Amino acid sequence: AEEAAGEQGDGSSLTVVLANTSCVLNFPVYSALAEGFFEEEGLDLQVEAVNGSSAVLQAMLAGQADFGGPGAVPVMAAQARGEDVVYFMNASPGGSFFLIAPEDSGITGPEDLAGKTVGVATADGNEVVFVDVIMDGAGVGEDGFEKLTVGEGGQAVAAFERGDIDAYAASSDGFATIENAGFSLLDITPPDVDYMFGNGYAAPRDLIDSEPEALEAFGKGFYRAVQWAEENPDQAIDNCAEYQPQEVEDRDYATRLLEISALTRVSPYPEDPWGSMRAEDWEAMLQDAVDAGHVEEGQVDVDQVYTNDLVDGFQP
Amino acid sequence: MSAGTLEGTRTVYRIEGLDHVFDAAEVHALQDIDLRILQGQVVSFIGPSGCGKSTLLTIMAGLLEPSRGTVLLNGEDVDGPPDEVGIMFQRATLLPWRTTVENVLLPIELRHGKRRTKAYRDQAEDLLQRVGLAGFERRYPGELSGGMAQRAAICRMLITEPDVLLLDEPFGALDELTRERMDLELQRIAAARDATVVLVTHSIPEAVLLSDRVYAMSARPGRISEVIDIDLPRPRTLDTMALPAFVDYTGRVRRALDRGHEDS
Amino acid sequence: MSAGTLEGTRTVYRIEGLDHVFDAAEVHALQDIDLRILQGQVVSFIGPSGCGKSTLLTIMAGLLEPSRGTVLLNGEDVDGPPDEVGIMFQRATLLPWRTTVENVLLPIELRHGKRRTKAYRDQAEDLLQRVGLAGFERRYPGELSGGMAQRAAICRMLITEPDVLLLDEPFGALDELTRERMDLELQRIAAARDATVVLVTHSIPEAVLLSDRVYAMSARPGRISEVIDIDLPRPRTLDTMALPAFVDYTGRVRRALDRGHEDS
Amino acid sequence: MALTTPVSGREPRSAGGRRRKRSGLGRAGSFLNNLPQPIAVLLVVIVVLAFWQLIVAVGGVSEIILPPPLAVIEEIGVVAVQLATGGFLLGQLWLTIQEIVLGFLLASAVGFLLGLWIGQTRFGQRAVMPLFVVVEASPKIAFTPVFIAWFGFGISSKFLMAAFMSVFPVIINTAAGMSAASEDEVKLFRSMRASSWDIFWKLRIMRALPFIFAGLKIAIVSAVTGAVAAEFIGGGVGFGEQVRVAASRIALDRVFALIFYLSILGLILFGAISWAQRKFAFWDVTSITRKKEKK
Amino acid sequence: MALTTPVSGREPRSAGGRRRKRSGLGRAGSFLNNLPQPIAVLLVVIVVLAFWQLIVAVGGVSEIILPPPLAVIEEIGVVAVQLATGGFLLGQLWLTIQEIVLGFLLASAVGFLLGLWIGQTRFGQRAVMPLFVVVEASPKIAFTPVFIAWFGFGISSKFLMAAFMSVFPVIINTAAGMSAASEDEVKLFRSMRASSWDIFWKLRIMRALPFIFAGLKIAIVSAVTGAVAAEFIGGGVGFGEQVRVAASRIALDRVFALIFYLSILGLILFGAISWAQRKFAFWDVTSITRKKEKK
Ligand SMILES: Nc1ncnc2c1ncn2[C@@H]1O[C@H](COP(=O)(O)OP(=O)(O)OP(=O)(O)O)[C@@H](O)[C@H]1O
Ligand SMILES: Nc1ncnc2c1ncn2[C@@H]1O[C@H](COP(=O)(O)OP(=O)(O)OP(=O)(O)O)[C@@H](O)[C@H]1O
Ligand SMILES: [Mg+2]
Ligand SMILES: [Mg+2]
Repeated sequence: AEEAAGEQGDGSSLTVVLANTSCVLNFPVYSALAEGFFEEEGLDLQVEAVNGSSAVLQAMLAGQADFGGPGAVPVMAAQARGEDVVYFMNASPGGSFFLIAPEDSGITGPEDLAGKTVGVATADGNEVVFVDVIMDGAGVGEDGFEKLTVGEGGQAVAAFERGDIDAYAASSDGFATIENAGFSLLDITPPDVDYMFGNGYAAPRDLIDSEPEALEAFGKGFYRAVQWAEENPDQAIDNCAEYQPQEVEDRDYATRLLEISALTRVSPYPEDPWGSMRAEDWEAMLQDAVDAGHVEEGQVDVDQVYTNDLVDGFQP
Repeated sequence: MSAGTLEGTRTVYRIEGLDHVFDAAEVHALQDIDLRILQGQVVSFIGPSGCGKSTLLTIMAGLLEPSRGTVLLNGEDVDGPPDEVGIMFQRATLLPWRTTVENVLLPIELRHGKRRTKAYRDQAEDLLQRVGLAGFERRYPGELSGGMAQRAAICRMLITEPDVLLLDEPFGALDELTRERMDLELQRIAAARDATVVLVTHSIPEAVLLSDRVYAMSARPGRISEVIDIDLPRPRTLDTMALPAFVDYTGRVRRALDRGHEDS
Repeated sequence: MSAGTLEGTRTVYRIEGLDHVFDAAEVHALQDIDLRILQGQVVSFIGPSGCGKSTLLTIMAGLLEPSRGTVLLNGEDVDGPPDEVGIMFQRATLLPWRTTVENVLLPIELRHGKRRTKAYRDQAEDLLQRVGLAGFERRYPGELSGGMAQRAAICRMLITEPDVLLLDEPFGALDELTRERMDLELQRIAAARDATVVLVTHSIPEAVLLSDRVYAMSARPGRISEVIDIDLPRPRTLDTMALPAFVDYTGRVRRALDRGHEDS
Repeated sequence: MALTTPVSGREPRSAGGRRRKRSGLGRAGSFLNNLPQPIAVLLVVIVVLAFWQLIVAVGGVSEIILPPPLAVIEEIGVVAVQLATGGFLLGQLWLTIQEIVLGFLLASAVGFLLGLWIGQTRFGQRAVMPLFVVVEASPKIAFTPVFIAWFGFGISSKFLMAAFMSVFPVIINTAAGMSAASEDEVKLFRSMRASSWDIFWKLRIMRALPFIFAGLKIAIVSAVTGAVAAEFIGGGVGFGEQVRVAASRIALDRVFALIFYLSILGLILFGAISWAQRKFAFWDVTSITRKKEKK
Repeated sequence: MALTTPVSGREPRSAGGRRRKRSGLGRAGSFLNNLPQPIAVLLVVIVVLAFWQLIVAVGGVSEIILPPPLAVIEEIGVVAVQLATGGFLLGQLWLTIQEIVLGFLLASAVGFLLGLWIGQTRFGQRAVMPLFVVVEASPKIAFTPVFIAWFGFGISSKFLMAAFMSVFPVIINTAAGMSAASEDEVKLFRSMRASSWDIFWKLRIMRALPFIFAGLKIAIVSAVTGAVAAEFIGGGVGFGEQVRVAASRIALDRVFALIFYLSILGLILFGAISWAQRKFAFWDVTSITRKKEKK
């Protein structure tokens, strides 16, 4: 393991583990690497990728990586199990999910979904909370619509094709994928779910205490890459060609994926500094997690689960 | 059906110009075999080990196609195991998952199906008793001695009452007394049904005691070297063995066998 | 090592009060067997099929533990296959993945390892030739006839030059001439090495020709019913069989066997 | 240890025969071998748990990676209560059981027939077998969407996936078993003018049974994982989905507890096959065993 | 059809013997059986492709769920170019090959040893076997993160997963093979004072070979899917990850093309095992075949 990485030299060598293996979705990391932003900030970064937040946390806690990019709920779950993992950077304040419906279906908002079927990837994942909150906000109660677990990507397409679902709670790649499959989609996500921000980065508290500069360097490089990519989207995609050439082989798909993932970084609170989080959002998400049974009441203290201490260091 | 006749009897087997070579091993197992076996006859093949006796029987049973020559059974080409023939192999080959009596009933079950097999059970037990296996009906083959397995295999062949019996050293694993008893039993059964018997044996007295004709074979390539007709009164008994003619015949067969050995 | 002596010779096997019951089948296979076999002796067991001959040999070979009684070999308890014993079973059991000569060399390979086995190859081929299997060294067992397989099995036993030979119907699948030849060969080999031979046979002449002593057995339960000492000059030849004493002995053995049959 | 204490089916008649020079290991082996089964199993379980606890304690492994045995046992209890009270989980388990059983039955039937074909014909061996290998070597999980597109989100698509994922061992083993009958035996049957049908059912199949059962044992266990994997990916229903949910919230003790029940299910089904094997291929197991059973 | 034209290893000596009453089906079978292998394989491929095209055309299945054969063949060409020019995919394929081979070797070795233990001891059969069944019946894929947590992101975690997922068939089949030697044969060896070691190596193993090879054939193919699945879930490297990436953008023609290469890889490895089987267990296949080979 990269144990040595964290302790070496001037404390600027770390391994990060990403929660999915898509290069485009993680373009800030890969572009910052390619453009040398991390290096300039004095950070020698190793990048690894696995599938899913649990695997990220497991890899981190086993010492295979120093920090990583899990979702907020799994981090709360980890804390509930006594692991002191702390969220230190919000990388997708706009949230990770989109409620989408085919453009020609006539569905233009969650209200139209009364009596219809909404597809979700898993029976008990965060999308379920996401859908429930939206439908609640639209005045359609739990009994007013059906939820069907269909899985991801191809299965969602199959579900649309079979007419089994009318709308789908998609992740950004799911969104792009279904579009890429020839469906014109409408994003009908209402603002009710603004508090549900998407994946960011978390680290064991020890690391945050011992190497704040390195993590700040990471955030800074990351943010620089985000801004850089807005000007140079093509190059961001080119950078990915090196890591994951297949993903960007279909240029339209990659471009669309980049566009959609940009949406996840549109913060509902433009006034807040980049990378920061709000306590009330955490509270709301904690409440959802408790309601869903992911953690038990009182197991997690919102003050402990995240920190904005490093946020200043992220700003250019 | 051109049933040939000789001395007024039907020809059962007619073999002409039969040759067999095991291709892969390039063993010339049989050469120029010509013979004719009549209805109700008992003939024996005797000859050195490896001279092709089992191969010949296998061909006669329609289990192996000869390289050359014709094998006619009741005037018809043998090109598969014929209905009227029962064969007993040199190795008993009982199925380990069937009891002794179930092994004996196997050919019945194969012919008439499981249901109708039950009707033959008494007959099978009767046969087993006649060969001295009473009480072993429900034993599995692993619990039988070598000779017992062989006797069970004989019962298995007899249960279908075939017209032609092909026997490859049926009594090889039996002691002389049991063997003689079995010989007489075989003669009785064959005579009662006017069955034709073709016997491979290593015992000269057995060959003489049972046969109307003894074919002595020699090896490499296996061929018939001598034919000895045994003209002894029937039914033959153990007393037959005391006749001077019997002793004379055994001497002749022995000498023929001797010559077969020298040839090879 | 309490080597008993009788007429100045060492006792090789001493069996006392031996009983064997196959538990599961509840077959009383052997009862009250007592015997003593001397160094260099040839003894035969003869008896009806199923009387326990194979079982007795298996026990003597240390492959089966008797239900009761003691079996001493050279004064020591037999509780596993002893080094000095070679056994040949009723069924040849050649391994299909080894050529004939490789099958013969198996015991050597098991003793001395593969490397040193090469040195025995000539010896193995020599043995095969002596039993008439020259030219079949590289054939696989499936290509051998029944008698050929049996002869190969004999070679396999002889290759280790054991002091004590246990033979279960070694020549059952051979014709009489080959058999007699093999009998004499066996006598020669045993005499040359002063080896002790225990033979199960169904052939009365063979028993008389080879043995110093014949044990006649009767069945159910298997026991020794008679002991016949054969006092014929050695070495015995085919001419021995013409001696009046020989004919007399065969008569005695036959009658003993007869009684064994009646008993059971 | 293994080598000195064989209990396989065809040991010579020396059951209980004493032999010289038994090694110490051999003795230990025979001690273990003579334990009554419940105690032997218990022993293994205890050893495994102890080892597991040791890893957790000494290795300082996070609960999120390997939960301590006690926590898992506790969760097993919690799940047991839910199952016993007929809760949500019971319904999910029932779905999964249906998928497994249907999938296994289908795989057995199809695999058996294909195995026969492949084992008995040159065409099957040389032309069809490669096709199956190609299909089998593909990541079958990737076909889940196709199954779903065709068979919907219900249990059909899942049990078909389970069958798809467990059919191969049955094919391979059945095919291998087709050449287990000896030349002598086939000759015997042919001499009795047995139909191909009879040679097949009364000889080849009997001789192939040890192979077929080995295949079925692998298949039943693959059917469990196949059904669960299909639920994993194919979404929505069954115990597999529950495992996924628990994993997604890093409740590893729950994951292990659920897996425990799936495994027990697998074990029971496996036991059923083993039982059938002892019943139908009795002649293949130790004659000792058979005889004991008789009494 | 299958039943009337057996080609199995132990047919009686009547190679080529004419038999009466051969059914029409039998004739068709023998026609197929006598085709040269390349033509037979081609025939199967054509039938499969035609059937596939038919489904796509008639069934109106979306291209996203089942791409038309032609599109896949085109993609196979595209991938071939990438592989041939030593592109990115080649490196990924090489990684996957390493994982498969290492995983298979490990599974063979471990599975063989465990199979011996289980096949030869009562303790193994009754107490250890259940444990393996329990582990095997669990959704092994769920352990991928644990493997990564312990063995890192490199190929170690993946090849260990591949081994983990393919070890069971080897265990089961080896164990089943341990009772394949006959009583007579064991008695023979014991009479020759063969050591347990020799009885084992020169008899039991030889008789077990048909079983073991059947197990290895299943295992090599499982190793392919195991490695790919581990890459699927465990992320980051290898051909499996590429399949996932392609699948995630629903480039199904690409997915099928990649799977095609994985399958061909599986087929080659399977062929290697079959070759080894013919070499080391030659006595189990038709003597005809053996003899032909001799010439
Ligand atoms: N494994 C076994 N289980 C049960 N009974 C057995 C077993 N082996 C042999 N027997 C029985 O023991 C008795 C003696 O058998 P054995 O094989 O010793 O006879 P044998 O004298 O060698 O006969 P043969 O001359 O026919 O070979 C027989 O009644 C047989 O049924
Ligand atoms: N399948 C085979 N392949 C090659 N050669 C064979 C085959 N079967 C038999 N042979 C050879 O054919 C010859 C005759 O064999 P066969 O079995 O007919 O002899 P046999 O007269 O029955 O001998 P025995 O009295 O020893 O049983 C032998 O040389 C043998 O090696
Ligand atoms: Mg013969
Ligand atoms: Mg015997």
